[in-house]
Amino acid sequence: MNILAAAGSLAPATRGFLSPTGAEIVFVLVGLAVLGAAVISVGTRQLVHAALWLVVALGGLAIEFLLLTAEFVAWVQVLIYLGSVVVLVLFGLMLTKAPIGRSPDADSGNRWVALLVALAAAGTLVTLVVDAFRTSWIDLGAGGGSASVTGASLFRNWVLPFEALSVLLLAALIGAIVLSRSRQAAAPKPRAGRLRTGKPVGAAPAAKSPAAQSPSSERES
Amino acid sequence: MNLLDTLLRCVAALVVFLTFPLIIGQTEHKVMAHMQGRLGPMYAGGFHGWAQLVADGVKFAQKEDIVPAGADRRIFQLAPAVSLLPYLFVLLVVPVGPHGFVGQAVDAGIFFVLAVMGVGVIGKLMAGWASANKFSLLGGLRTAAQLMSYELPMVLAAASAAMAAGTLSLTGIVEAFHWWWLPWQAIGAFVFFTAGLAELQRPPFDMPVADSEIIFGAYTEYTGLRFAFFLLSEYAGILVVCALTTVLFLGGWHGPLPDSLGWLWTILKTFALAFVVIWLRVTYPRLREDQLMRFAWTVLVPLALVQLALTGIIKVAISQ
Amino acid sequence: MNLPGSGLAKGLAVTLRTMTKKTVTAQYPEVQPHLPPRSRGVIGLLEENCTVCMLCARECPDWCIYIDSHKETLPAVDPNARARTRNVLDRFAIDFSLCMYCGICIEVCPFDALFWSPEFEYAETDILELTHERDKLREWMWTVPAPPALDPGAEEPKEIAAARKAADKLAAAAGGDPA
Amino acid sequence: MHLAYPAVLAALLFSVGVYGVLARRNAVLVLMSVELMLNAVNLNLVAFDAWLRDALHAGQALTLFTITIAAAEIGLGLAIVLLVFRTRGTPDIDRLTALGDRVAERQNSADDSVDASKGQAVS
Repeated sequence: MNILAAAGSLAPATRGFLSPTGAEIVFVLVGLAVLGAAVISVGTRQLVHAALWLVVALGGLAIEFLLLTAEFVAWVQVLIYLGSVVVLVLFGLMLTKAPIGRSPDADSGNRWVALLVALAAAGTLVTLVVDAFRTSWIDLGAGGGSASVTGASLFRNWVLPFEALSVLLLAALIGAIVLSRSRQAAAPKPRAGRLRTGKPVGAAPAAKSPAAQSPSSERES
Repeated sequence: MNLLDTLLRCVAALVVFLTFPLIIGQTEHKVMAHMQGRLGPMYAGGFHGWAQLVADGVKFAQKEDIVPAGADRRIFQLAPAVSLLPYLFVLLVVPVGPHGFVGQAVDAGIFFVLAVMGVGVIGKLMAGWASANKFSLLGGLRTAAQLMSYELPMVLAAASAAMAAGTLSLTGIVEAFHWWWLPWQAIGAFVFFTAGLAELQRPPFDMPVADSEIIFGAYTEYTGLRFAFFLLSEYAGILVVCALTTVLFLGGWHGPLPDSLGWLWTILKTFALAFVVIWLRVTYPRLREDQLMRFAWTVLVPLALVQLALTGIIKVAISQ
Repeated sequence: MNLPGSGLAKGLAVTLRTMTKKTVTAQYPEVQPHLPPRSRGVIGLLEENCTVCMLCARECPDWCIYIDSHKETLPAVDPNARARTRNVLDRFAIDFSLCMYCGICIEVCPFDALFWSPEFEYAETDILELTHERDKLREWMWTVPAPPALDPGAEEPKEIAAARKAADKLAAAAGGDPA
Repeated sequence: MHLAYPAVLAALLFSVGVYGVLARRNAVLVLMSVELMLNAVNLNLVAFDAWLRDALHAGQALTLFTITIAAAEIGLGLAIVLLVFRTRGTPDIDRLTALGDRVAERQNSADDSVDASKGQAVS
């Protein structure tokens, strides 16, 4: 395969891990920061802090892209992710529920299972990846990711997917508009009588049997 | 030598970043006053109040730095820096004159500029949310919505200029400029400048800081130096948007004088645009929130698309 | 004629034109303002005219006039007559931190003891100093401008008319005697 | 640069994203974790693009596509979350069990009856 031939770096490594280059050191340091920010982002109970740590993680990833000479992708990452996606996420958080301070219901009950799954996945993937690419070496020639190169390949070889993607974006745009249009006519206003259907106020938990609760909720849903 | 050169350029950008916004601010004081039949500041510094903003700065520095009790302390304190720093980075890549008279030439310059300017929104959202004040939150949300919707026409208009020049580099765009770009890219320039104005939340697009309804939007709870940083970011933003419009659409350093005086042209054009920004502020009343959104989506975006189509057609026509 | 955006352009033109015109700002501390006659700056007291009738203090809407006085007995001029008493002013003060410059005190004064003066630069750093005592109020009297001239053809002021009548009568008497 | 560095970083980031998707309750936070996973994929794509340097530049082109799709996804996702929040009064995906089993729903509504009944009664 010419792809592998072009890479030509599956040969046994002559470069050890113990004498890292400058780019590698920077990469690892930024990578640690990205990882730390990502962990805090999924772990913190303060919702908006989570989104802001996500900003740090994504910004760090943009730096990693720069280090991998994918310049154009890095700026796209900053423009789309930091400029739009995270702002949208923050917007969504603030429009739903984003109190200052900790929210007790940020994590669900199966946290430990999730942790287990994640650790297992991490262990498997890292073992696999390290085993497979221990000896591979990236030749970081400059200019591989400049705008002109990326643009040329995008519009020479990837035109059809590009156009398909634009259709997808249009569909997403229309979908978002349809979803977020207010349906004042469709959604009936909550009536006071319905909200107070025989709710046992201050009763013992035993009194809140499904029979007392479910008629209204099941009918409505 | 190389390191020294880089350092010197960075320091120069920093100096510009710290002085030019003040000049624009002082110009705003005076121009606005005269347009309203007043004189503006007359005392600080002696001659026509030239040191008014310095005095303001001293006053801001003396004020107590207050963080509201219910606020999210760290984010509240971090927000001004987040909204200020992107403009500094942008200023670093704006070409001032020919032959490498630029802080730091970036290959995908226009992309870098738009990307980094987008980050400033986060600072304003942070400020609005962390203040623990519903007016601030409203202001922050309005800011975010406004900036998101005006970023699209801005990027499209900038893309038109990049298309015309055939490069993403800001220096390259200025080098490719010809005088007949002015009529050709007029719509794009209008869209870019207007969208930039909206990105800065300058009047008439200052809904997010509409003082008659939501006090001062996201900045309501800020005092002292942090507040000054927000103000500085607004004026630095004027500088950046005007400089970018100059570079992208008005031909940067091109002018009747020899190339060695090109930087003068860039600065002149930038300040002329800054004057227009101030002029618009004095002239027009504030748009309502829904008018603002409608203007972005039903006027600016179609105009930007028209400009893109026009650019494409003419570009193809002249390349054949 | 009615191009779209012509209104916007007109607005821009208005602001630009205003910018090139001379401003209307009064450079107050350097240039003294030109005050119209009867400007209400401060109230002066001509205490020679004051009879301590207390009308001003009573009419004052916010009670900012303080008057103290005592009675003095004048020895009778004529041994058959009774001794006269008269009010002597001890204190007359106006608290300008309360005064709302309505001018009612000046209107009601039956003896022309209170006058408007156009002086207005008496700001103080201490609010207590805004209570102007009698001497200070007397000092303001020197700044009271002459009353504006009467309209041409207006009726003569009563006091002058009376004085002139008396003078005429005297003159007539003096002129009539030799005749 | 060793390929192992970006690859390991991508694997770890992906795992962090997996944890976030599984452990988070707030729908917006789940979307954020999905973004993390997508970014891990992006990093892999860019790294392998730099490694292989193929003529098609497949890695970077696909990264751009992924970023675009992520933007579309977050837009739609947030629209859905906001809609759900408006009708149900909660962004909590554990409570969005309208299509779930009866039994499961009963247990759920017994667990936190107040909020569940309120949210559903409003709809």
